[in-house]
Amino acid sequence: MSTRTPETVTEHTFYLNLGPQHPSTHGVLRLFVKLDGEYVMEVDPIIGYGHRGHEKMAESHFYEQFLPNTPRMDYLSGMLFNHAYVAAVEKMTGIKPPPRAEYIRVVCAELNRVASHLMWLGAYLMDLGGVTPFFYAFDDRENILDILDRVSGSRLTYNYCRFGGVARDVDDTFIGATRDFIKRLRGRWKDYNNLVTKNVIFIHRTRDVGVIDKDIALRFGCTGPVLRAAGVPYDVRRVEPYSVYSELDFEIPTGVNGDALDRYMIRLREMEQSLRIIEQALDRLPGGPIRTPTPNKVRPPKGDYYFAAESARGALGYYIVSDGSEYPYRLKVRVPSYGNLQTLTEVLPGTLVADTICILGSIDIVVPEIDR
Amino acid sequence: MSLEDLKKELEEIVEPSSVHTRDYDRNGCLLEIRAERSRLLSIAQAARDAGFFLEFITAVDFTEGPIAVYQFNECNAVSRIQVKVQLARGESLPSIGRVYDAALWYEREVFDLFGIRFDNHPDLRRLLLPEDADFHPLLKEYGKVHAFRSAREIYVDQDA
Amino acid sequence: MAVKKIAPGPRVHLAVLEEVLNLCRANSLWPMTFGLACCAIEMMATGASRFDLDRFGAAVFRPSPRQSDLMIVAGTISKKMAPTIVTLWEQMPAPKWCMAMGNCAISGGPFEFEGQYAIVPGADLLVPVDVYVPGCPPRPEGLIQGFLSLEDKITKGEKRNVIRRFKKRAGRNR
Amino acid sequence: MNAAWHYLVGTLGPDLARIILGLVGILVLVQLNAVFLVWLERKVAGHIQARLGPMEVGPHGILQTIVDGIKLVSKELITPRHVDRKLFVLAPIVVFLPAMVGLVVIPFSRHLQVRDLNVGLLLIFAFSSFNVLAILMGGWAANNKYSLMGAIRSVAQNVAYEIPLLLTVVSVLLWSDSLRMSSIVNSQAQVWNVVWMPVAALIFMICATAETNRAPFDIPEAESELVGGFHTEYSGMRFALFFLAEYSNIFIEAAVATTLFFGGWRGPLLPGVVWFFLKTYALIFVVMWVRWTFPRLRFDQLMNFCWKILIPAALIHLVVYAGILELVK
Repeated sequence: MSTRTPETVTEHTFYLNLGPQHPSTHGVLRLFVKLDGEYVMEVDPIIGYGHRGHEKMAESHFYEQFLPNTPRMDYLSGMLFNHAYVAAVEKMTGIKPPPRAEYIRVVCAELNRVASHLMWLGAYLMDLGGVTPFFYAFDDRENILDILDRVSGSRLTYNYCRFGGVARDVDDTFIGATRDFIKRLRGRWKDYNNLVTKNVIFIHRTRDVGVIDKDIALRFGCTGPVLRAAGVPYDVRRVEPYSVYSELDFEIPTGVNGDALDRYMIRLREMEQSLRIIEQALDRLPGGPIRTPTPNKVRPPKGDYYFAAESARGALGYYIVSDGSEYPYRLKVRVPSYGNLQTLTEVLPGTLVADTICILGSIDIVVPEIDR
Repeated sequence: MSLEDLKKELEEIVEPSSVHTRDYDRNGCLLEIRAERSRLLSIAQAARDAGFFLEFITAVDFTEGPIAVYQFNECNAVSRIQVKVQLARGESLPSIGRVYDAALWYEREVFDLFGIRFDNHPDLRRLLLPEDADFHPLLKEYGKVHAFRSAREIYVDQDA
Repeated sequence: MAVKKIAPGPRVHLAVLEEVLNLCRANSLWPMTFGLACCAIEMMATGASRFDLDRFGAAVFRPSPRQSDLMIVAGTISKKMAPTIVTLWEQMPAPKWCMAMGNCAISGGPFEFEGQYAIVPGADLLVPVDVYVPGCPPRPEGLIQGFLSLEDKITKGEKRNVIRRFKKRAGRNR
Repeated sequence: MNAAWHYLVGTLGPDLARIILGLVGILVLVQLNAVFLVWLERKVAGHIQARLGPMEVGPHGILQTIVDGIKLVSKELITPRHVDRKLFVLAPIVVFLPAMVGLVVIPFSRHLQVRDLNVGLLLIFAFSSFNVLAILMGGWAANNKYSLMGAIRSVAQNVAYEIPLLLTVVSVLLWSDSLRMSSIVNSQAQVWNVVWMPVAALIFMICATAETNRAPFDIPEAESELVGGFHTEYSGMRFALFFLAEYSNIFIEAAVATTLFFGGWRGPLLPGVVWFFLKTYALIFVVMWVRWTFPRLRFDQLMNFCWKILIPAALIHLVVYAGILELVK
């Protein structure tokens, strides 16, 4: 635990700020690290540099006005956050979106999950010093952005879902482009494996590095690939199936010893599972309307509600307390990276500085998501 | 240790009347417990032994005083428990940092945004706002909010 | 804060030399890797293969402020981050420019509401901004247009940015 | 050309003329080569990463490095107050000197060599260890935690990788019996050393990459860990000197590798100089190719790799090769 008792400073330990502006802290996270030479003695992640006050904003905005905020919290899996918020409000108000809208939402959400994992792959390899995979991963990611841009109008911060359905319908070029993309990405696994997975330096840099086992994950409340790498198959899409995930079959890849290499392998396999989900969803895409008529200002009944979903980084949840008016009384977003980042205080002491960056990259955090 | 065993154990800690089962489809959680602040540590310990993990700690500000909301969940089955503690204005809470390490940051965040102090928390300082901030933003008096209600208006079905 | 002795301006002002130097400065803007939020991802996408910034000689993302001459404020500036931005700006060597990328850096963007306690509404309250690139996040093409307009600003006008118009391609640089 | 040469010899005497022409040649070569290599690196990196690299500045971005250079010249030289001023200013100069001296003894072709010392190879390796000294001075003087860590790492790395480098060179000397560079090239008249000693050539190339702090051994200026490594605090032309010194060192290591293992300027049809530059730039392309495909080694892995694998391999190779030589001679 990060106790800050000022004990006598032995001469060769010094404090280093892997500060808010650092090439590989994925945004504005500051790791206040106490170093003994190259070895990390104690780390105190200082966050808040990306805090924008989302929850305070929710209390003075309608439910509809909060929609654009959701993709800006975790801008790498914006569609997943958007989908979860809309599904939460629909559950509160009892609005039933048409099946076509549900399938479109699942397709776009899974595409966004693949894009988020690709972005992570590029950034993670760059943290380890290999620059080229970043460009290949971004090359594939641009295809997804084109597909989602065509239907939602934006590349990163998708405001595509509405209460009761989606904003625009999906046409054949979208479906055709998605199928081509799936074929193309499946062809690229061979390149990624040759360039990264079979790369001996990569394996040595990530095997048995930053081991997060079941007990640490339980104590810190980690979810997502970090928890699945420890061998626990916890995926909200499987445990609490929402939307149409119950009708689609996909596996939950789990790792064995929870080190950085396992987290890498899990994310690759998760991308493959997402492609399978997209294919099934596209095959079963029903016709019909894309949105049920809903009142302009949604007024959910009184009481508090919790809705859990699976974002690219773990279990995401919206805890909404409604007082019957069109403004949420309190809106708390349970964010997966919050618990994942905390494990650093337990896992990092004793590792080298190079490993610190490797572990930080392997748990895949997005800072404005943690700071909200 | 499934949900029923934990439920029985919790009923010994807290008198049975304050353990309400909630319908999952509407509220997203199966069990809701209205606990006293003194019972909190034992509830957390019971959940920890049952293999639950801490999903989040937050607070909701009401006219009588903030309600602290603790939520626990299990990995392999849907078994979400919410623990609500009604606090008077300015009252503090015992820290469950010893039981769940995740609680350390959640408690610091609740202190930062709501001003609720947690006693014997090893390192209670602001988490999100700059160190020299002197206000707690998520309190309803701060800034413009739509409404500032009492807990009884919202939790109509249970006796608040 | 190390107070820097500001050297007096150049006594001799050679117009032609100044023009050549500006031309070279315009065509090799080294930005600093400094992403705050969503716009950082679009900045990376601009540096990636499809919208390659390296074509304009500007994709050498220097990590340390000492070697970079363009600070792109990409994302929301929180009050906790403001002193860091000012320090970074002062650490950069002299001919330096600042580009406010995204609505948050221009005016607080989608997070500017009554009762906002956490963000600085606009980078120009902290550092002198040369080019504003609107968008939330701005598309990579928008960022590249920001780069080109900054280059034109440095060489004081489109016609004098001679190197980049080396190839007379029809219908370009309107 | 001939008249100018005779006029120069007439006035200054043959020896002095050769030195002056040689030194001027070296200065021009170092500058031109550094400019070309930086451009080549950005283009090679671009095409490896499925993008174009500099295109706008001149046809295919040829002027890009010159533009970068002029921009860096006109940048403000910040000397932070808390810095050890003398060392801080001296470091970039000291890092650039050995890059020049090494070119004096390299035989570009049969008679295109500034000074054919009989201890040529020794001179090159003696001066190439200056590089470490300069990086340490730069890192220490900058009084910045990141540059201090970068400097200490670079000392440990270069000291470690100097040993296997020299061991492989010794096995070449056994064959050529002299440190004179031209005699090394002559000893490879029939068959190039790389055919005889592929392992030595491989170890030499690995250590050369490590010596010049190129990925996957670029621990001292590891961008993702130590922000800027040892040149975090340097700005303007001082940083440019570090930058150019790195590329000149690569050129020297590649030139030495060509002379030692790939038969220097020997080649069937084309004149000697063309063969020499062809081989050197081929090796430099390989070094660049390696840089853009491998992630970075961790610091302790780097050390273990050198002390536990490279040095024993070089020693065994030396003993085995000496034995073979005994039988052959």
